[in-house]
Amino acid sequence: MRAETQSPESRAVEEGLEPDLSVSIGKLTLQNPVTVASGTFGYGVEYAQLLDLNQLGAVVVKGIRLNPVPGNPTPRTAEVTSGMLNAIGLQGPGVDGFIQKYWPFLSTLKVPVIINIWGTTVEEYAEVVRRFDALGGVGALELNVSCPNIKEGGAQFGTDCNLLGQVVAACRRATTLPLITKMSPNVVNIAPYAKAAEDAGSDALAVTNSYPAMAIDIETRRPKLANITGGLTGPCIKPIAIKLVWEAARAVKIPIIGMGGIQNAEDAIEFFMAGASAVAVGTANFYEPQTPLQVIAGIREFMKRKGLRNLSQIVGSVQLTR
Amino acid sequence: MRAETQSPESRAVEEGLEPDLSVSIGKLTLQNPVTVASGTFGYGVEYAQLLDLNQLGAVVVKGIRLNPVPGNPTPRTAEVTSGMLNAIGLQGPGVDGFIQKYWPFLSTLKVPVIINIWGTTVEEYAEVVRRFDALGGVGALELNVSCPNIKEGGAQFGTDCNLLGQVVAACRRATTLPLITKMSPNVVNIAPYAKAAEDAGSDALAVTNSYPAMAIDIETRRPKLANITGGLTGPCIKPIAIKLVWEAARAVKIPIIGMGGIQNAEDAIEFFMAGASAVAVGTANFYEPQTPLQVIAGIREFMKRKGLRNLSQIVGSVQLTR
Amino acid sequence: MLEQIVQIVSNERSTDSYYRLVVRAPQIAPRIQPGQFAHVRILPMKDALLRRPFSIFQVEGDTFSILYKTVGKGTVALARMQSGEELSVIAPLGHGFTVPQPGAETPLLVAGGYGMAAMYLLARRSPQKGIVFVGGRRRVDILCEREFQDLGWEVRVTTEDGSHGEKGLVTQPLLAELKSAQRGRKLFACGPTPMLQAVGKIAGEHDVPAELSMDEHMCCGVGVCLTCVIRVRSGDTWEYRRTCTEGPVFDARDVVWEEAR
Amino acid sequence: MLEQIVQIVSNERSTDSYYRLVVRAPQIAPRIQPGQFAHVRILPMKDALLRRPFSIFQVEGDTFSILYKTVGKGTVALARMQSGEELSVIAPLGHGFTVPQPGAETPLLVAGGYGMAAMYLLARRSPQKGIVFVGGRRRVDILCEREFQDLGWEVRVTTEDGSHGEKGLVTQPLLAELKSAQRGRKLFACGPTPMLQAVGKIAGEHDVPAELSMDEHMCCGVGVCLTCVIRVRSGDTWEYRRTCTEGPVFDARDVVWEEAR
Ligand SMILES: Cc1cc2nc3c(=O)[nH]c(=O)nc-3n(C[C@H](O)[C@H](O)[C@H](O)COP(=O)(O)OP(=O)(O)OC[C@H]3O[C@@H](n4cnc5c(N)ncnc54)[C@H](O)[C@@H]3O)c2cc1C
Ligand SMILES: Cc1cc2nc3c(=O)[nH]c(=O)nc-3n(C[C@H](O)[C@H](O)[C@H](O)COP(=O)(O)OP(=O)(O)OC[C@H]3O[C@@H](n4cnc5c(N)ncnc54)[C@H](O)[C@@H]3O)c2cc1C
Ligand SMILES: Cc1cc2nc3c(=O)[nH]c(=O)nc-3n(C[C@H](O)[C@H](O)[C@H](O)COP(=O)(O)O)c2cc1C
Ligand SMILES: Cc1cc2nc3c(=O)[nH]c(=O)nc-3n(C[C@H](O)[C@H](O)[C@H](O)COP(=O)(O)O)c2cc1C
Ligand code: FES
Ligand code: FES
Repeated sequence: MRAETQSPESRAVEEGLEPDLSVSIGKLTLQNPVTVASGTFGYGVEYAQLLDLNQLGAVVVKGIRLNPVPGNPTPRTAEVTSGMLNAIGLQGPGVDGFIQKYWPFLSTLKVPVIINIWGTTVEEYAEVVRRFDALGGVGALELNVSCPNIKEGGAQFGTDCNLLGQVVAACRRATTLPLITKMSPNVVNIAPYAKAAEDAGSDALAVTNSYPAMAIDIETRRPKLANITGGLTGPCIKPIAIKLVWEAARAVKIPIIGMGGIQNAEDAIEFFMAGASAVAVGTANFYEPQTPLQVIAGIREFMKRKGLRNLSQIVGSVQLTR
Repeated sequence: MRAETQSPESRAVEEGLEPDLSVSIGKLTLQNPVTVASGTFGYGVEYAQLLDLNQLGAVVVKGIRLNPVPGNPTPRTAEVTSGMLNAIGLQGPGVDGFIQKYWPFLSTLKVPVIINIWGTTVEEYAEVVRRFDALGGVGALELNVSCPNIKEGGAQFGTDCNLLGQVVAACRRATTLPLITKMSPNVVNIAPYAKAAEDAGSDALAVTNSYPAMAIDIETRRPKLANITGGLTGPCIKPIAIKLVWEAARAVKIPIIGMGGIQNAEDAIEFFMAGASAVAVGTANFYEPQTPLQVIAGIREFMKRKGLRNLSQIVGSVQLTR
Repeated sequence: MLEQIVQIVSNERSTDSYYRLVVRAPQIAPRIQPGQFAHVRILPMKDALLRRPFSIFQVEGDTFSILYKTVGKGTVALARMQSGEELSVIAPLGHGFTVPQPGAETPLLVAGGYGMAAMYLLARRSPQKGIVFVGGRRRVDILCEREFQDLGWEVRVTTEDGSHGEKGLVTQPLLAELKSAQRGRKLFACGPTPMLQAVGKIAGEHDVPAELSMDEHMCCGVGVCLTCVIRVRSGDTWEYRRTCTEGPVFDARDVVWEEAR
Repeated sequence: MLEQIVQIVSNERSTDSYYRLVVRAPQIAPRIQPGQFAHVRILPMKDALLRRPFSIFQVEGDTFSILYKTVGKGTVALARMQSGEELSVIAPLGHGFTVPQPGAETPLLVAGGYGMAAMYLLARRSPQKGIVFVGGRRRVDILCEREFQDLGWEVRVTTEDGSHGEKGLVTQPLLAELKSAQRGRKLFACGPTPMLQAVGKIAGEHDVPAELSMDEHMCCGVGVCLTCVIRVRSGDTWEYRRTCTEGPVFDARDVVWEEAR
């Protein structure tokens, strides 16, 4: 955390009034465990008018690769029962565009900025990592190896243990910044993938990305997305994400950032109990931009009600015996 | 179809008034494409008081193995956003118990009865098939190789192409009854599994079973299911199921029975357009037992409104070019 | 068993978080037996799909009513509904209580919280009067005391905080009563699972017959999903039986108690 | 841009399937520019989560209103809401129309269906009066004719079925008008995409400036999700720009039309 001054919260914690919400992701300390999901929070600046970004655990930006990416044709999103589909196609300004347009604002934030990156080759991943390592001031890098919406790159790395290990290892060699590997949900068993990322030097896992899915407009007979298929997100996928977090947490020792359908503090706490050390709010930002702040407040309230002082008293605390 | 007499519908079709809803699954002809999902309709008799079973395309019963199965401890189901989790553990009376308790009623139905079966070894599958082959009067057998809620058997066969082929081939040798293979959604790519089932002699595929998932009660810190994890079903999984049907339909020539979250005729038609020749209503039976009949009526209305005479004009008709 | 769209006649707060809902259901009402339940689809629930089971509390002409406590999204959504609005109901469901016949044992009804709802219809239909033992946490959890008295039944109240009746658990006055005379009594109980287990134990120890209405989570309510099972004695072992169809009322001797959750 | 919980002042059917909703939003109302929109969260929608975008139709004191057509679950749920109920609104959003300044070109407004909503505020704020060309399928699709006349604007109506005004498409009288005198005119259009495309083409052919309010599906409404993009000229190629932030109003010369969906 780049905050030098003590926040009101941490003072209250010392006085014994407030639970301690801080959490560590590798060598990075977050003032609270609530971040936002890449691609649902733009580059931070867009939401700055609606909420105080410095209250978040971290700001996570939309996926960046080396060069600018036009993204997919429209329609790019569609609403489905208790969720949505998206196939944005990782539209983005590339590393240079990002640094020029968005870094001046992001670098003024008091909370860590996590940059979500991707590439189409192992070498491209490593190159993007090197560029952000050189930039200075970056909180952590999140390796997106699980986007279902681009033909090359993305999901292929997330569903092949060997490739996954290679990508993470190459990025590891390229930086000392904390590395977070963003896992694909589209695997029979997440454990070996989680292990592969850990073994290759990842400091944390982000679980989970969107789930491959599809919707058809029956009047026009057209897929609701121009890309035909897309990623399912929102409350509808929460039970799938909870299971993935639980399984990943049992497979590795590194912290997990849980996400998938979080709408309120109760959802976040469910992720903690399943084994997540931090969470990210994604789709809910679109319909309720205050969600991350509401989640932080709700976690604090829950901890007070239960007399809990530290998040570690909740993380992974699901009781399996009856 | 065991109905010798002509139904009012088929007469109306001949007179050119009504669209033809009939569909073939192997050598089995269904009067309409709307069946029910195994495990959500008991043994038929329970719903007989609430709806006329003879109006369905077929009745599909709860999974049966050779011997009686006690099932899992409770709680066995939990409500989640736009869906539910279940881990019933395939409680059932075994082949003999089924034949004794439920066959006398089921054998009086005018519509085909499809029996969902499972085993823990390839040989057990084949043996159950032989028993039902010998019974006579069975409409088709559905091979459940994808139940996520039992330790042995079930999903292991559905997520290993080789084992899947062996099970289907063994069952194929054991009967000339139509065989439907019930696919697991928990695979990176369904196409090779679909192909394996087809190549081994399956007459049709049922896509899809429930998706592995989990929920935790944050007040008690206990999983909401005694089995810890369970299968996610209901409207929340529809976009996942649609994609699986679409991919499976492109991989095989045999018909597909689509299911996953169907609540109304629009949902069913979406499955047809994705490539399903028939559909099954599952979780919706629990909250609205009239759903299958409402779906049949709605499909008929849609076809009339669009001037369609045959279901084949809809099946697989999604338009991929813009 | 029928499925019907029914209209709400009234839906009023009774005490604290308890409400009474009356619906018009001409085909269903005449068929209801004490201890049976209605499986209710509450459409205004957002993104929650399943029906909710409620014991049938009263039957009057072509209406029936339920007495419910707001505990979660379904009951809270139900409490917001108004007369004239519609619900889908599947009822009557389940295997209810054996209505005491003239000359049979004196019925002792034991109820906790909303368990009183199922008891009332039993008392009303029973030609033989008896005693109702009713317990709750606080005064507001004691429902229908007056209604039972109006039927000519004796009511013995206990509250855990002592704010009404005797202080303590409902089993205390029950034990006292059984000690005074065990023979010729039969217990009928409905309430939270720990209470049912305690009543079952007492019935066994005093060798009096008891019928318990089990409170299990349900999904379909009609016997197809196998959600609602409890362990029931079968020879020298047990088997799972469905509370929604073989129950909710079981003979206490048949119930195999699992460890408390 | 502000997020606020606002109260419904009134929500009334206007004609056929068109409704007018007025909400009290003291912080938002004074900031609204013509062509901007409000992103509305309609809580009674069952299992549908996303906000719905609506052009701002009128601003009066501390209230603003929208004019909407019921087409799907969101608008149908909205139409059932009553005064006193609450909505969450993010507004004002987007880059609106350039309000004609005294001495600038005469504004010709072209609107189809609910496109009239965005036009009204523009006409009201424009110091210069002009002509409104309004088209629809049937008489009921012609909205606010009177309101524009009351502002002193001329209104030329077309309907496809001829039930009101001239029979045909809105572009017919527009073309006629442009033929009479092209210079000193500027087009402003809001309506269905094919209409916008036709207006853009006419503007190009007659070399008159035109501002088009694009109707794209939206998700976040504030520029973060990249759902709502259209192709906009950039040098000798194009790039995707967001209708929710860089639009919804674009200069017609900049829009690169994709094939009709
Ligand atoms: C046979 C039977 C009779 C009942 N009679 C009454 C009655 O007369 N009055 C009354 O107030 N309540 C009664 N209940 C309990 C009532 O069904 C629950 O309080 C209600 O389902 C809670 O729903 P909810 O959405 O408010 O709570 P939530 O906690 O949001 O419900 C979540 C899920 O858990 C289930 N559930 C939660 N609590 C219970 C419970 N105690 N028993 C069964 N399922 C539960 C719900 O059905 C739902 O599927 C009865 C239950 C059974 C099984
Ligand atoms: C900038 C802008 C201004 C608008 N102004 C108005 C207005 O003043 N009056 C009015 O009646 N309508 C207006 N619309 C269209 C309005 O947003 C849609 O009619 C509405 O979202 C439909 O929601 P629904 O739930 O009823 O329909 P559904 O079809 O159930 O909606 C499903 C999804 O599609 C989206 N959608 C459906 N139709 C449209 C559409 N035409 N444009 C954008 N998204 C759509 C919805 O937002 C939702 O995400 C405007 C749209 C935009 C982009
Ligand atoms: C519109 C949209 C865009 C997304 N873009 C990215 C992205 O660029 N990189 C990435 O790793 N994940 C991306 N995701 C996935 C989210 O970060 C998150 O993993 C997923 O949405 C699950 O969380 P949710 O259900 O809370 O939305 C995107 C999701 C959505 C809905
Ligand atoms: C309670 C329950 C029990 C089920 N039991 C079986 C079963 O015995 N055999 C089987 O193949 N599928 C079983 N299924 C899966 C369903 O047949 C179906 O594939 C799944 O529920 C998806 O459809 P739906 O979303 O419409 O429910 C069961 C599902 C539920 C909810
Ligand atoms: S609730 Fe479905 S079997 Fe009892
Ligand atoms: S709607 Fe999200 S960027 Fe425009």
